[in-house]
Amino acid sequence: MENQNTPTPSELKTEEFVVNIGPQHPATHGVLRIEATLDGEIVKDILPHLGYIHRGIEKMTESLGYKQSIFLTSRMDYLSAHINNHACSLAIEKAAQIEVPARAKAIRIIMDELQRLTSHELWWGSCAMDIGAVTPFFLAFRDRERILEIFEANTGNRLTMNYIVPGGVMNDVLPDFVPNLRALIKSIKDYRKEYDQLVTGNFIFQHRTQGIGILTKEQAISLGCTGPTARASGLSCDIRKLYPYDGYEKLDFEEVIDYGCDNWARYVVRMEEMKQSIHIIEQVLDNFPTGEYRTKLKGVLKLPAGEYYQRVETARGELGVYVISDGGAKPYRMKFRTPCYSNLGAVKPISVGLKIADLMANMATIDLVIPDMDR
Amino acid sequence: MKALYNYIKDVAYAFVSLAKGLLLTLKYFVTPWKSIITEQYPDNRAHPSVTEGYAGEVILIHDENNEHKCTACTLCQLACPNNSIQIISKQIETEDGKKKKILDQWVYHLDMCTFCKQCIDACPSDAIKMINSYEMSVFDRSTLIKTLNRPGSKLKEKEKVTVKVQE
Amino acid sequence: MIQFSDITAWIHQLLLSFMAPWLAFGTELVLAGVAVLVVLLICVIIMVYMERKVAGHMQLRNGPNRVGWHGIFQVIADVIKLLLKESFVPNRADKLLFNLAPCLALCVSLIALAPIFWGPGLVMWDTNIGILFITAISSMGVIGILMAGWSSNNKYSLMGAMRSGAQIVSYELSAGLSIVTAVALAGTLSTSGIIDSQANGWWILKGHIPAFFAFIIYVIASTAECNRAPFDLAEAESELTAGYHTEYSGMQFGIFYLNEYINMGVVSMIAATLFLGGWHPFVLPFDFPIVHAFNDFMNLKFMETWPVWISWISLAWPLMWFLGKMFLIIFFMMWFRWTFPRLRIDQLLKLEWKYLLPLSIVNLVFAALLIVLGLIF
Amino acid sequence: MIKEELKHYLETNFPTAKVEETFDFPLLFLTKEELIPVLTKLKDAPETRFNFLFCETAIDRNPAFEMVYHLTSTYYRHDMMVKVILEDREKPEIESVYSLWEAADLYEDEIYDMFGIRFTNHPNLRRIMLTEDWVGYPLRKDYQDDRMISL
Repeated sequence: MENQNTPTPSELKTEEFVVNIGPQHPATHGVLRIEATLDGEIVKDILPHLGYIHRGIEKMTESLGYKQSIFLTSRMDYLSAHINNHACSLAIEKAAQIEVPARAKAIRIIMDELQRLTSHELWWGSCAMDIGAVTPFFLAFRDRERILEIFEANTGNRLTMNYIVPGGVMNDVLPDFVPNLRALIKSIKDYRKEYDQLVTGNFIFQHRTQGIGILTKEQAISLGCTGPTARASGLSCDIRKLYPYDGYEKLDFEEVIDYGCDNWARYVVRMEEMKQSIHIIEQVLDNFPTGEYRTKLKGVLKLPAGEYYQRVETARGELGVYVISDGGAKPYRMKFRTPCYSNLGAVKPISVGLKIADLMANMATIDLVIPDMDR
Repeated sequence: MKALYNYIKDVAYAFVSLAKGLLLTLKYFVTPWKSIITEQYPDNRAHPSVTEGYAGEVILIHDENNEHKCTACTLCQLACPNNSIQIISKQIETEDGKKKKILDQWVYHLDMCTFCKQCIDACPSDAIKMINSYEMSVFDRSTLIKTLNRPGSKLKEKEKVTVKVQE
Repeated sequence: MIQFSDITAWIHQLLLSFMAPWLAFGTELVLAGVAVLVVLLICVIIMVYMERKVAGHMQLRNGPNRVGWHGIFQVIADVIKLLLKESFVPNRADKLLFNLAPCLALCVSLIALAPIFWGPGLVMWDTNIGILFITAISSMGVIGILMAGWSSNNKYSLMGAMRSGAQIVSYELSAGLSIVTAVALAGTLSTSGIIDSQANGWWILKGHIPAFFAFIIYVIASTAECNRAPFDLAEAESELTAGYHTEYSGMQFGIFYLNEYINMGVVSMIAATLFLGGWHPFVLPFDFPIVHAFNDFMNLKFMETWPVWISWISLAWPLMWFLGKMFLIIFFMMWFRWTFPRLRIDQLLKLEWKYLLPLSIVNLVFAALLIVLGLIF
Repeated sequence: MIKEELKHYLETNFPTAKVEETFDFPLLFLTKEELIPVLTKLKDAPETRFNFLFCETAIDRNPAFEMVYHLTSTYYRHDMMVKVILEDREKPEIESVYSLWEAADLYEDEIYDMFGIRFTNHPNLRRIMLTEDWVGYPLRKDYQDDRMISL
């Protein structure tokens, strides 16, 4: 289209062609289909197609009770299952005016931050894999496995926990939880040095990410981006700071903001966030409260009629749970405002005009989780 | 001159940064006994690394007298989000002529279970718990529908209750 | 001491005793081809096993460990699997080209083996333009890849093939220039001449800085020519699923796989021939009595007085050195593959045209200066 | 502005619109026609600057639909909700807010897919989750599907 001014022989004219990237493609990490219009190597236009893993979670909540709906939320963003459970529980607690014991709050924060660590570690591995290095993926899984073992021992499951429930947490943590976690944090700090050695400092990796995939602050605001994606564009949007919940206001941590706007900035923000998560966990562990871990609730929970909106910061951004109650035992409607769905919108503006390899790098640093979009 | 300096600096930095990564992978390569973390799954069955708290399957707790604590109150059935529990109860007559509802079959659909532990949470008499079994693959889906109460098992009498009745 | 040439001469005599000369010549060709192919296939099996073990250990895994002791029969199991699978031709693909492509790619990399010395006198075709022949033939390998990409009727394959074309054509230059550096140092194009010139020390040791740089540039460029990570843009798993062989299955895919490893073997053999002294054992290019003693020991001089039947062992010595060097370079390539991220296509070409090519030209000029000034041994 | 201030601001500046409040946010009821002008004003006014649309959804209050817009400001970090009631159940239609926030592109695709609300001036309205030939709109309360299993 743009080349119309420059006279080229008709037989040398290139033709754009459409490639369907996905639904089964190594770089989409799930079942996302991206209809990419390419001019040779250069991406001209992309159009995402969703729904390959649409399960109708919002519809399902309408036929389940409030307590039962929570297990569904772990299936949205399966890499932030604890945080999703937390969001749903907070919304229900807010509506039903339930007080949560201090110990439960501490456990929730620790689990949230551990979950953020696992998520960022997995992202680190898969991001490096999308850029072409396979070995980091295994390093990431090694470290993630240590945290998953803590989840497994304390909550019973590894991926979809359903551990944080209205009123507190499902069951108390094991007696050796605190010493185990301290040992884990020590080894995670050692692991982080290897991350820098293998990927962060790598010349090729830096050149693949720096200056690629520019998402300006204005675009981030207009597209509704949240989480590390938006924070790498200089937009302050950490829900833990802006609308603190469950005792985040008492903790000392920094909101990681980078003004680089590119893939490298998104990478740096996530790496820094891991550091902050470790810092938060250490603080909570230093004065880990004793006492009750749960407020006992009635078997069937009923919320007063009204509309409640609760947001939390998942590993990918802002998760909003919008509960509309008509006073009955089942929600009238539950809307999950998931971070990946709005972040997906950023893929097109930052990828058009770049190479197809950069499209993969962009999708990797935005950190898309497909079930979170489809719900 | 500046450009040449930068050019050489770039090349040198590239080599150093790449060498760092190479050293790390070489370290893993030459010390496999330290670095390998994979589990040899079917070989290490005798010492599985699954933790005690892993929620793998629901069981109905039976004691040595083949007695369980389930009163067939169906609270777990109500708590289950996806209908994987089915409590079939029956009416019997006790010795003193009272009619009583007791458990006939505690049917557990393992194929539908999402291991959310809400049934354990809902149970008022701690009759069920989750165990850390993890080898559940079968060839026939219907074998995943289990009856958890053992044949001939009966409700464990609560001692306090019996004392009260005697008074 | 027994030489390989003695054995070949003996076989020649044996065949001539009951055959016409032309028939004997033909039989010798077939025998040589079969021998090289068998040795090569064994090498490839070792390479594939090695790659999987190297990858496994670098990635904190065990690698194959189920079939046989430490999984040594895994490759054979894989080959059997590939042989048993259906070779599927996609609908509306160009059937002729689709089936021809793997064969062509394989033939090209096999022909390039002809002038390579495996040991003293152990060569199929000792020609005076050996290196030129190899360079000419190995650049034809891209035709097979382009053919595969074009005929698959798949956009991923086509893109992979096009990338591969751009990549191989550019990296031929710096690979060629670093070969020229070695040729200039040796003063001959024939492989036997180059190897003989290293009898008193490998070029990488006595060729000063230019030879060392030429070696590094050659390894980088040949990694790119083999489409190995970090330059595996033609396959680029996370971008193009499997690149030019996306549509291939069964043994046709197996041939591409085999071809990749034979290519790796060929380029490492060339690197070993040019810079690491071919089949020559490690000798030091210095003029001291102790160094002479060491060099004589490495050249198995002490075996000369031994009875002939023991000196049969000495035949394996140069072969061992040659294969050892080859596998060392292959290990380097695997090491790179499992450590580095992939480059983007424009970075790949930038690396070649802005860094490697100027460096190799400067390097060549430097080498020429050294030779003119007579500063080499 | 905190919630009460914002509510007061809305009441004084938009006297024709109904202002309520939910548990969390002040809530402004608008009609279809006022939607774009009022939202533009809210977005640009220096006191409010609601420049971030963080959630857009619909609720099926059988028979009417409610369009819900959650707005926040990255300058002041105050939030509000805007609701528009669509009475027409057969052909619900509303102006797209894509001209104000690009995020609406995906949000409105989903609402169209799940509720069947058409958005005018939307750049690419399509059934993003379900197939093009899907019958019915699943999140409507009267949606019927034989394959649905009641739990």
